[in-house]
Amino acid sequence: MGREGDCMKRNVIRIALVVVLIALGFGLYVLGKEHQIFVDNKDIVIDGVEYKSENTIKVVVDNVDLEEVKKGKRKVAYTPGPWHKITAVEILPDGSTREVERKFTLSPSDVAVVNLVALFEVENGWLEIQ
Amino acid sequence: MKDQSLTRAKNPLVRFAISNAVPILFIILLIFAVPLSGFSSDYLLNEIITRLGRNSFLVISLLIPVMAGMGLNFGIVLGAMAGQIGLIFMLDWGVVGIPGIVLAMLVGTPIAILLGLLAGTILNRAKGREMVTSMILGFFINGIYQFTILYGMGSVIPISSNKLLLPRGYGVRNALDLLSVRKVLDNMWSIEISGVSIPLGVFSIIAALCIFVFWFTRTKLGQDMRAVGQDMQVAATAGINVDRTRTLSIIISTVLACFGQIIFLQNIGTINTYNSHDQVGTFAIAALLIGGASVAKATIPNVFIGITLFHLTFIVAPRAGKELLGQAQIGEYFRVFVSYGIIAISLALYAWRRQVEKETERRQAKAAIKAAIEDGTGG
Amino acid sequence: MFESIGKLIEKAGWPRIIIALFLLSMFAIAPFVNISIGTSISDTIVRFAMNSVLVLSLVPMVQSGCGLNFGMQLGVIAGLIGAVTSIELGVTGLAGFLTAIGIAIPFAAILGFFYGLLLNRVKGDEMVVATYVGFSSVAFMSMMWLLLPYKSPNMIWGYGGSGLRTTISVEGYWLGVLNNFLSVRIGNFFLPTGTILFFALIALLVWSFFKTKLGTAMTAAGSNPVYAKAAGVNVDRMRILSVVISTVIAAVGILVYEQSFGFIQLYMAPLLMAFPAVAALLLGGASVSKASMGNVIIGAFLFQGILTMTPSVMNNLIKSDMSEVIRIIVSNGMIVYALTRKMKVRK
Amino acid sequence: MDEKQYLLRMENISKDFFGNQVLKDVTIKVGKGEIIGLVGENGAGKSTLMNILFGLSVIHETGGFQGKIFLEDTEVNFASPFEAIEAGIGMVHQEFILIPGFTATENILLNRESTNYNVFVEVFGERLRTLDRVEMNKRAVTAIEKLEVQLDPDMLVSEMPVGHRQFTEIAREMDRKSTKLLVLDEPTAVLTESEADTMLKAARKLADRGLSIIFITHRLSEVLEIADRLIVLRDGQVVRELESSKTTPREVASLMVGREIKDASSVRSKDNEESEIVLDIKDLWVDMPGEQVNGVNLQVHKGEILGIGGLAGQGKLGIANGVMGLFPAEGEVHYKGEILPLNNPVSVLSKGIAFVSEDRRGVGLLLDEPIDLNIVFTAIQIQGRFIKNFLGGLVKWRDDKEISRVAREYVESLQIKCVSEKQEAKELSGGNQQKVCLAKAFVLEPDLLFVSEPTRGIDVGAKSVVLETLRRQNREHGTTIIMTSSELEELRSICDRIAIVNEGKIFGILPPTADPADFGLLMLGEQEEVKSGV
Repeated sequence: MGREGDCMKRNVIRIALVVVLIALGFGLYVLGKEHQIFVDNKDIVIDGVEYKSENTIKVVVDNVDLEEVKKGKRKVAYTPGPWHKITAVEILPDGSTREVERKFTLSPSDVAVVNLVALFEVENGWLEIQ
Repeated sequence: MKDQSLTRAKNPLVRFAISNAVPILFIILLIFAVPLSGFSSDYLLNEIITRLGRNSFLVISLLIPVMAGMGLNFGIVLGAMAGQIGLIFMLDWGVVGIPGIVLAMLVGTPIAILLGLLAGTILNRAKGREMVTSMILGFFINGIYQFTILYGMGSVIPISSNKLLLPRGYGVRNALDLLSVRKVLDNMWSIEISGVSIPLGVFSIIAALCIFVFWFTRTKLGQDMRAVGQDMQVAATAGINVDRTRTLSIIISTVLACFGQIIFLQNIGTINTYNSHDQVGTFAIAALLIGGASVAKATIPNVFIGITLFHLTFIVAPRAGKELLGQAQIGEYFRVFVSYGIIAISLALYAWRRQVEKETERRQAKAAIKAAIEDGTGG
Repeated sequence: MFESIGKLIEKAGWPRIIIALFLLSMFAIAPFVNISIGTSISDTIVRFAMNSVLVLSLVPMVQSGCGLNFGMQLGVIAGLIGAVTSIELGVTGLAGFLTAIGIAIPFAAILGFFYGLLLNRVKGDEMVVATYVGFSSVAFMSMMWLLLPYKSPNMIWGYGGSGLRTTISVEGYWLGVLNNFLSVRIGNFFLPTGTILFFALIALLVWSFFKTKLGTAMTAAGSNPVYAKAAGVNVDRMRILSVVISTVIAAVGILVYEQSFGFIQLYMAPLLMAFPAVAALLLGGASVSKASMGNVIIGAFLFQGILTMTPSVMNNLIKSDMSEVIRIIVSNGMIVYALTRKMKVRK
Repeated sequence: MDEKQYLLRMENISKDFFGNQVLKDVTIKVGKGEIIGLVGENGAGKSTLMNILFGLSVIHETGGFQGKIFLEDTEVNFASPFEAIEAGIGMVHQEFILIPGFTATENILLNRESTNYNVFVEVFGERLRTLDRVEMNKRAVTAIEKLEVQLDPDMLVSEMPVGHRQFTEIAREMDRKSTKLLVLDEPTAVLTESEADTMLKAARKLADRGLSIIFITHRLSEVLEIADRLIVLRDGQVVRELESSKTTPREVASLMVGREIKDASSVRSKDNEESEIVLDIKDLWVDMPGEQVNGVNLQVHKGEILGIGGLAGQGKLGIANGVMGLFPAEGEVHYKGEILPLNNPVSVLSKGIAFVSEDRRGVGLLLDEPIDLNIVFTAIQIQGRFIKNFLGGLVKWRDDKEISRVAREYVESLQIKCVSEKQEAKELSGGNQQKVCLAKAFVLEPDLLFVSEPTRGIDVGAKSVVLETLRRQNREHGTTIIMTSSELEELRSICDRIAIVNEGKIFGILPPTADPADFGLLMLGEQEEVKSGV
């Protein structure tokens, strides 16, 4: 009598396991998907306001150290997963620095462009997703 | 029972020497070759550790079919191909790091199961010559694999990344870079002891596998496999489904080989799409045999001893060849010769020993009957 | 009617029919993709002729019950020794070719003898042992090619001054000595009469050998060893003899191949030589335990036909060379099929 | 005994294989705790009866059987041996069904191991349960204790003495709680005397505990000692049921063999006693698996037909095979006064001795070759006949024309039914294959001919042709024939003398006219009981 029940139970468990594995696969895909994150040190217009690129900025995206991004240049970081953190240190002409750290999330197929100038100046609009 | 005539040798030292002739021979060979090569012990130790991490999984995947009496499974190349397909998809999807490796394994597993099922079914039709059949089957499936990868991928099977595809638009390139997952398992958790880095992450995976194999021999299925391996007919009479048990052993072996190949390639860092799997079976089998295993009996210690000796030979042979004969190329050929030769010798010795044993058994049985009858008539 | 077709199919075996139909369709498509049938057939015949002796070399061992000779490389190696030695001696033309054969045969006979002794010790496991004996002998000879003191500048590496090259041209020595003998050339069509005659000669010798007392005994030893023993045949000796004959013919076979191909390929080149030959024989209808001259001819022709036709037709159809993949699938698929067929006598 | 008390009733069982009646209206009843001895010659139907009981596929594939089987008054008809075992019938075979590299415990519990649950079971199924070694050991010890024998549960079968292997087999049946009936098929055949004693005692104890046992054996004294009742089968019928306490070996033997010769005229009066001894075998030992010969002495007179009889597995077949050099042999054999080298088929054959093997398909024929080659092959190899010279002796080919001609001759004279002499041997029927084997021997023109089981598995018509051919060969060519057969009747109809082999030795030589009971007693190893001087 228990046999059929067992069998039923087992099938449920097996199907659940397959579902879990597929879900795991998808989760891994999201977790491990590598994104291209472009980092621009360029002029940008947001809401009609223009921000000028003036100084060299040191950038670290997640664990990838992009080092210095010169004025008017673009660099790219490859880094996996949905959650990202960008740290930028702007070297002001007087030698002093200012630093900003921001977090953002991406979905698996996203390619991100971060404007460093805007990163320092505005809350939204520094991140463009393609 | 297979090694009966050997265990009968009187002197325990002689007995030990005979039953471990192959490893001992290699140790002697290495005693001469290692100093000749002039490599530092640090370098060698580093290399051995790397290679143990790289190859153990593949070699362990051979153990279960041996237990089920199907001999050395040359068909682990099927699993290796499944692993490579998993990696190709992983690359195409742009998944990196440890999630990438696990995803590649997840994708490879169903393919490995299907191939294992196929191999098991075919080997059940070729009882008594599993080894030669599994070897040729490996070549055959290699053809299908190449066909799929070279013509199917990018045309029927969706592959979008241009980095993978040949310029003509379909078919996968010859060499693929695995930079995105290179050594991620090795680096996951590794420590360095006096200049020798030890990839503890990989070793703990291997340890887990060893525990699994050990545990597996203690399950009902493991017991059934041992029974089938020793005597198919008796096992069938006891109600064990022989063919199914044999097929399961091949499936397990193929899936493990799939994982093994992924671990192997993440360490190497590149895939030769059309060649990486070619020698997987040969090298794994040669290593296992050098470790003292036979067609009918293989244990976990055989795996580690074998990999150490085999790869030490591999590392030092070219340099020793150069020092000795002035040509590194000789050493290259020597190691190929060693891997093929050791398989040839082990298989031949095994088959020969089996014949000799049959003969001895017959003689002993007769002597026993004669003695019994003489006792009877005497008394 | 249907029954007889069914019987025919059963007798020929599905793979053979599929492959024959495949080959036929290739020939049928050929004219539509601008491939001349004449050239195709001529190519097929040339390749058939150059490979036929190698395929033939398998027959004695199959007949004596030693199974498919996956260790054919031993014979090939003996042939290679003969080839490079004859070039070293600088003998050209037919004389050179005969010298090569003359040198190769004793080597092949000795190697074959020991190989036969080994195979007698591993009855039942001949094929897998043979494969690895073949492989390891190729690797061993690779070391030897580097070490043997050959001096002819045509054969050794330009730099370094020692060790044989991987590919050695036989041009100027005995390129095409058989192919061009009595050959017929009509436009694109070329018939290598000499090679075909040579194959016919060896095939005739083998065939007539199997008509002698010794040959009959060998067949019986393979067909039913116990019967043979009961009739006073020394089965082990028959098997060794068959291995020696197979190895010697393989040595001659590789020389025939080279005189047509134009190059001696050393080092790892002979590694997989046995598989296409085995596949061809099986394709011709042989089984693991029985083979005839007919199997050799049909098999070599079908197999080489496919190898010749697929690249050209496929190239024109899908602009891509599938021949290598098809070769792998057909040859190994054929062998797997043969291995999984039930054997009658085996217990 | 009351009807109700029978554990097993097999009623009116009949069975034929393709028209060949092997069991006719057989009824046997086994009471609870009773030991039944089942005796009969080879081919009497014992094994078929047991196969029916166990529901072997051979039975179902050949059209089932007639009659009914009741187990504890419920009608049963098992589709497979597994069902029979499930229902409580255990079988212990003559050849061990054990795994050599396993311990006694592992063998006793093979495929019935005690297991523990673990979580993997939910995914991968029951077979991933882990073995419970402690529990297994307990069960094995319990099973062994029931037998009351000494058996180490942790000993590997490959290291056990034969007797212990047998106990392991029985213990396996004992571990099944449900086992009510045990069938022991010649359990003592391979045991030494003391082992056999222990074995019999164990069986008795099991019976005392209420287990029923069907005991099949050729050792008459054993069965008389242990069984409560004896059932004698002959030609597929129960000839008699006997209380074992009220019978004698002689009675059983005569019941088993019990046929008067129908055709008395065929018994030949020729007296060969005075003629010279053509073959003299001294202390011959032959290692033929299953037909071991342990020191046979035998003298064969010129021109006689000597029969060798005995039960299967006792070594009668080993004699011919040993002399012919097909199995390793030791001893001294003189042929026409000269020493005949053993283990050397060529020298035996070239002395003019031929052999028709009992194993037609395995030894006698090249199944894939045509009839004509089959017939002349030995003659080509041994006598160099049927060889034609070409190019002045340079090329020596088979003379295919002559081979065909000779083959056609034999096809005609032996009435071999075939399309032509080129037909492959495997396509022929058993009887015709046998005729080809005979032709193969005759073409050698032998002075001495060994014929083993010439009529086994062939139809009645072919049988009489074969026997008549042998008789004619003996009469017309003066060929001495040594014929080995399991069919006593056949031996008595053609032979001048009949030697009976038991346990690898000649137990006696009788004239064909001797009392059938004497033959039976010799076959069963009851030498002392034989009356007509040996």
